[in-house]
Amino acid sequence: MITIRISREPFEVDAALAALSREGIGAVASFVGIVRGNGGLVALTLEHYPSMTEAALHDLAKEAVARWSLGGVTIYHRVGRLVPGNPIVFVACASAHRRAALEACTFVIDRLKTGAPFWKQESFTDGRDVWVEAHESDDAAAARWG
Amino acid sequence: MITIRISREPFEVDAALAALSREGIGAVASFVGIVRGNGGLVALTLEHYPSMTEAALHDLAKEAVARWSLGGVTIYHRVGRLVPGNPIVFVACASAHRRAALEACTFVIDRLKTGAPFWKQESFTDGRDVWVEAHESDDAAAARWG
Amino acid sequence: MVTLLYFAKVREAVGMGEERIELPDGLSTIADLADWLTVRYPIFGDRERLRVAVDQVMAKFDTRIGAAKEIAFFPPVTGG
Amino acid sequence: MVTLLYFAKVREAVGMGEERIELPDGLSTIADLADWLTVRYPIFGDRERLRVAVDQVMAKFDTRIGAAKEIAFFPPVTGG
Repeated sequence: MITIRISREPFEVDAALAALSREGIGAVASFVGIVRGNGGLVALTLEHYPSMTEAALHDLAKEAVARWSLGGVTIYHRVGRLVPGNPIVFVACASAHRRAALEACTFVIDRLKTGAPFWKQESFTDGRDVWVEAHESDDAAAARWG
Repeated sequence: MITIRISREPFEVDAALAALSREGIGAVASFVGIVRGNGGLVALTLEHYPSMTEAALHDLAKEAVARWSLGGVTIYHRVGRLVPGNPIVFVACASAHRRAALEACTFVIDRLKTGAPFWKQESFTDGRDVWVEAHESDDAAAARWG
Repeated sequence: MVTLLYFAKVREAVGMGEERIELPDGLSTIADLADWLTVRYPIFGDRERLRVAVDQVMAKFDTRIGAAKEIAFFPPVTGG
Repeated sequence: MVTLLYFAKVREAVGMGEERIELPDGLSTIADLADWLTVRYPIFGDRERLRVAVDQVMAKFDTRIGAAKEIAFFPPVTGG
């Protein structure tokens, strides 16, 4: 079961986990990315490529399901304007056993960071708006999955 | 911030994640263990060592905080009678960055499985009640953290 | 006719998010198209910071344009 | 006087969850105590499947009893 949702609205984790807790599922590993308020950040604005985003995340989820024989993957990603403390992204991977769920969750967030068409712009208290630059460490993290 | 809760009642993940989403937190990795209904299982009954459990989990959380410089750890564990599909355990680790949160979450659940005083008894459709045996694979998983 | 899409910093540098254009003869790969666009939009000269998707699938500069209907240019992604 | 606690399969084998006893002289380590208990409760002979906590902290069979107030015996844990 693959569930992908791109939305301006917050997401509900309990509902997402309940939907994944079906027969044979013993472990759900999940990850939530949150806007950090460092260095005078007042907001983060997320732009994406609407006609591509959902398919790209679906393909990523399918790859994780195949690689770890998962029972389900859920990916939520928010777009638009967010403020510090707001969740941006939610990834959950469900499996019979914990190792597969935890590894797959790391895989999905690593690959999402470098392969899904989202871009972040940071707005600061002094009025600057700055596009976030891609991190080499993210490329390295994604590369280790081959 | 360390939060430990042992309870017969279900837990709410959204509330737990919100409590961890404070300043400087960019990533929360979490894990939910769920009762699997394989082989005619009708219920799982969890016994624990009340005067020791909370302290053991607190020490485990403290070790994770120190090792990965975490901003917070939450561990919920249910006891009593549970049925297939019910969540048993919730572990969440909050950090500035995702790698620390994900690794620490794996560490906590691996160590909890071999070091916290809980015991599971399985009840089957044919009336048998069987104590779950410890898995060697769990010992191996815990051992790799040193 | 092909639809070109621009996102994030590339969109800002180009000054619009989308345009439909008739490609001139002789453009075979995405690299050829990016070279041609560089005349109008200098940001296309900075290949290190440019990524591309062809018909909603991540592509490379040596990908052939072929019968592509929608080609999107953007900076390295920063989601998650 | 020391309180002995038994959990899970050990509790069932012993037939109770808790007892307070006066330890005889000469018991120095947890292993000595387990040997002494084996006379009454054969399950204490199976060390491979027996774990112990002294005053609510995981211990080993060579841990000294010392001034322990509460000693708990149980099978390998299976939580999570």
